[in-house]
Amino acid sequence: MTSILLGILALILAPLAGGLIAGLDRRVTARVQSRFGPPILQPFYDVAKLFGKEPRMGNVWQIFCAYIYLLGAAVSVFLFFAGADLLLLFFVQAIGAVFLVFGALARPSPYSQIGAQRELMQILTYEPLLILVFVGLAKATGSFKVAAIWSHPEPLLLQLPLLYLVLTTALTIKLRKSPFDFSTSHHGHQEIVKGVLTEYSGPYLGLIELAHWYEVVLVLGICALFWSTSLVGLLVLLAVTYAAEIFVDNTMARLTWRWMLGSALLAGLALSFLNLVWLYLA
Amino acid sequence: MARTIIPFGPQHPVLPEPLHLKLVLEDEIVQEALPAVGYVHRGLEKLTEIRDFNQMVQIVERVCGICSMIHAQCYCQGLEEMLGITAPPRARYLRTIWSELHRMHSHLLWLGLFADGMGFESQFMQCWKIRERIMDVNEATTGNRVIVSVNVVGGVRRDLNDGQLRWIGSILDQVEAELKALKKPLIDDYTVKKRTVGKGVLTAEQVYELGAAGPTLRASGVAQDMRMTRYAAFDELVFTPVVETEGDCHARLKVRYRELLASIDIVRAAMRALPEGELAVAVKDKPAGEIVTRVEQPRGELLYYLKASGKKNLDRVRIRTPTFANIPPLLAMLPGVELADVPVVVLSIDPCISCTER
Amino acid sequence: MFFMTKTVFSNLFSRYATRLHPFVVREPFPDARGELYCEIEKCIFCMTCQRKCPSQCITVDNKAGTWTCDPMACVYCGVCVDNCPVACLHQKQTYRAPTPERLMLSLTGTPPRAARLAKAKTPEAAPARAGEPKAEVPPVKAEEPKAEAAPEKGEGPNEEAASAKAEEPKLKAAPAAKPAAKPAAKAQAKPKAQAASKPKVKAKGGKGKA
Amino acid sequence: MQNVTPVTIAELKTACQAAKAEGCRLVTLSCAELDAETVDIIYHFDKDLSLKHYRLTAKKCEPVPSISDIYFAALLVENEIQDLFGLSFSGLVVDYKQTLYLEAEVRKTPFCKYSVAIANKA
Repeated sequence: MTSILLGILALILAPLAGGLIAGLDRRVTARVQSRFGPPILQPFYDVAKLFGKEPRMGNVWQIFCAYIYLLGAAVSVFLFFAGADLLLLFFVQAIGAVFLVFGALARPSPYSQIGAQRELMQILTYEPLLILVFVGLAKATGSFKVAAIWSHPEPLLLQLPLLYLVLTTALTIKLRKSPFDFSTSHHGHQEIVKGVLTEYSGPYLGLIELAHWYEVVLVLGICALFWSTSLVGLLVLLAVTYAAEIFVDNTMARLTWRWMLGSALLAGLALSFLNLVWLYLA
Repeated sequence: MARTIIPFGPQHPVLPEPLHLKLVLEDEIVQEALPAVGYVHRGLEKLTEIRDFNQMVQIVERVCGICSMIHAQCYCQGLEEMLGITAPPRARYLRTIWSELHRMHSHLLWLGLFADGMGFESQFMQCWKIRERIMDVNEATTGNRVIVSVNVVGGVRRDLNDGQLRWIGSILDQVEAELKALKKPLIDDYTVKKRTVGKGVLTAEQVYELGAAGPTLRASGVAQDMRMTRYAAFDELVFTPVVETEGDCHARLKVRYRELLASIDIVRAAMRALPEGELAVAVKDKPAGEIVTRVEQPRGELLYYLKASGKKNLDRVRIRTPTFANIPPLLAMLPGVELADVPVVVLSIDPCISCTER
Repeated sequence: MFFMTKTVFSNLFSRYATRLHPFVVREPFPDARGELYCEIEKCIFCMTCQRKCPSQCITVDNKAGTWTCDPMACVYCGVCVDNCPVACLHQKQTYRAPTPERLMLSLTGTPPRAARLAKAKTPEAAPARAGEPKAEVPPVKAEEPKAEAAPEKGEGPNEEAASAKAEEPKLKAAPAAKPAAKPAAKAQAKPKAQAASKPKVKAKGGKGKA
Repeated sequence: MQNVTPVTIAELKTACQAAKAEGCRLVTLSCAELDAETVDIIYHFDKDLSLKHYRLTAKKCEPVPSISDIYFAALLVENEIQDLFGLSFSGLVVDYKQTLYLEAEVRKTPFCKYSVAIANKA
């Protein structure tokens, strides 16, 4: 019962946390570029403004996809905080991700189409990495249950350092930060403008932004599993991880999806196998 | 992936200006590119019919918002030749100083836009931060930031005093230090190299035949710089063109980066050798005749063809801007390039569409 | 791959390169070419500025004695300032504040010829109208001190009001409230007042690629 | 302006081919209206930083042979002259049919004092 309550609480708090993180992200990014940047609450203002706009959409399918994407992200957050199975969570978030691609494919716009294809490449890259991370977690703790992993007596980071690295790479791809901002990027200065999001506007774009906040919370939650023993350790780990994301975002140019499939995926797979082999031997 | 046609521009966030490219893609590889211009044609050449030849100085400055000074310099230089007068030595040196400052701020602007074109936002800010120092020099010494309006037919309108010269010197030292710090993260960076090396390659023969100008030409190993024609103060200053041989986007990046450092040296040399004397000579006659005059703009060779018949208004002002010459090479670069690299390749010629259409 | 690291960290701990513009304004450079203004009492209505202006933003009517500038068309080149034979044209160091509507800078002075004629006829009555901003025909004109109403002076308050307040839509109300009694003092204090009434906002020049 | 050689329409292409064989770079073409019937087209070539020019005095109504098959770079400027002066170039590699700068419905040639109606615009 408490686990379900916890999940419901997370459902309500996750967007707030996600929005705040997005706001902080923008501030720190600006600082690193020696700009002032927007107020920390700017993401909330933006989304509020999007919801205030007149809904205009190309077709119903696109709207449906936006809702499913949000649902997928929200349900996976709920499952995570309710302590459910990692594998179940994995498939639920995959459904959401795939529906984002469907939504983009539902319009004939070439930007949206190319964005969708690139998003598929990104899913193809991070999903295997994610599942390997989950396998590693299960191997180290003996269970796929989030609740069980959470109550593991010692920090998992010590056993799974390489897998954590892989997870953060997957996280960068999932969050579409430079150098992996192919399918859509946080600023529109990109050859396909906003890729998967080009054809979304108004409240539906707001829904997608909301879903994105849920996703941020989810990935940070998964990261938190690696240091679940103390609150301080957990917070430090998350702060360092997110700061590293911002840092990488600001020190690299955007690369191409061919590079991602060639180098990033291979490196990720290699690191995961190394860590898994080490787990089996240890 | 199927064959897709991507409309690239005229309103595209990567492009600072309205250029339309119809890209035929196959599997995200460009097969064919067709340009369309004409979105910012202002007919500035035509204005010569209603503005006299002195007023045209301010009009040709507005051909390009980045290298305005150099347009006016070229125009004045041509008219002076036609009128049979020469600008005083001090004026020629001052023109050189300001035009090199313009080249620097233009190149820094381009470095920023280029970084932005490949999704390197923090580098964009970094370049523009440095550029702002040059803009301050412009504003403090000429009165305006971009369209500085210091040229008149016969000389210049503003002077630099010793205090200003010293101040410019100190700013240049700062800029030089910051530029040197920029080399590693911008030129030698892994991701930047990944995005630029081997992209949009043209050989020396190809670019020459396609009539390219400026850094696009020099990045392929052709040592052609109009400053070698010794206009303004270049007859007395030492000048060697910056040349790279690879012919790809990275080479164009390197050429512009090294030209920045070269410009600092030119400004310093010109400030050291700045002769005393008049700022301008009086113009008494009306121009008559035909003149072709060329200078080196940040983007390459700029050509003015002026025709006059002893009236207050010129008969014809024809402006060939460097981007105009660089569009055919761009069309040759694009086929075979990945869609993700299109912004990089397009920006590598430093397109100035307003210049192109005038 | 991480060459940018140094820059990123030094930015994190150094000053901002930007400023929060409308709230923080940089001091203008002393020679910056800003908004154009005209000391109309010195103007001799020779029309040189109108002829020289490349953007043709200045209209001078030497019969009616009006000098009009369209600030929206002005390109801040300063050619008119350089060419003015009596140096009555100046540029402030700052640009005009943005306004929601198109405002013309209209000044009325006394053209020398008209002044001479007036002096020859009735030295008292004619110049009285001088110097009133075009927009209004104020009833206070009779009060204007006749001694100071010589063509070169006497336009002080109105000119000052016109040039300093030109960006405000409520131009009409301003001169009426001015005490018309001390025009000479006003005219002298003018340059300072000009500097003091400088708009606190600093607009950036045309930037970006054009 | 030095180094100007007058050419006729018939000689134009061979002259350009010769210039190319010499290793000249085409800088650009300049067009100036002379009177109601004729325009001057000046072909500017550059070799080792020295310019040479060919002057072609063409009639507005007669098509001028395009040199864009010899120098691809002439493509844009020839299209520009078509737009602004109402001339027509025959054998352009890409012909914008006077829509490079102008809209399709425009029937005027903006840079001519003496305008010639455009009859065959696409």
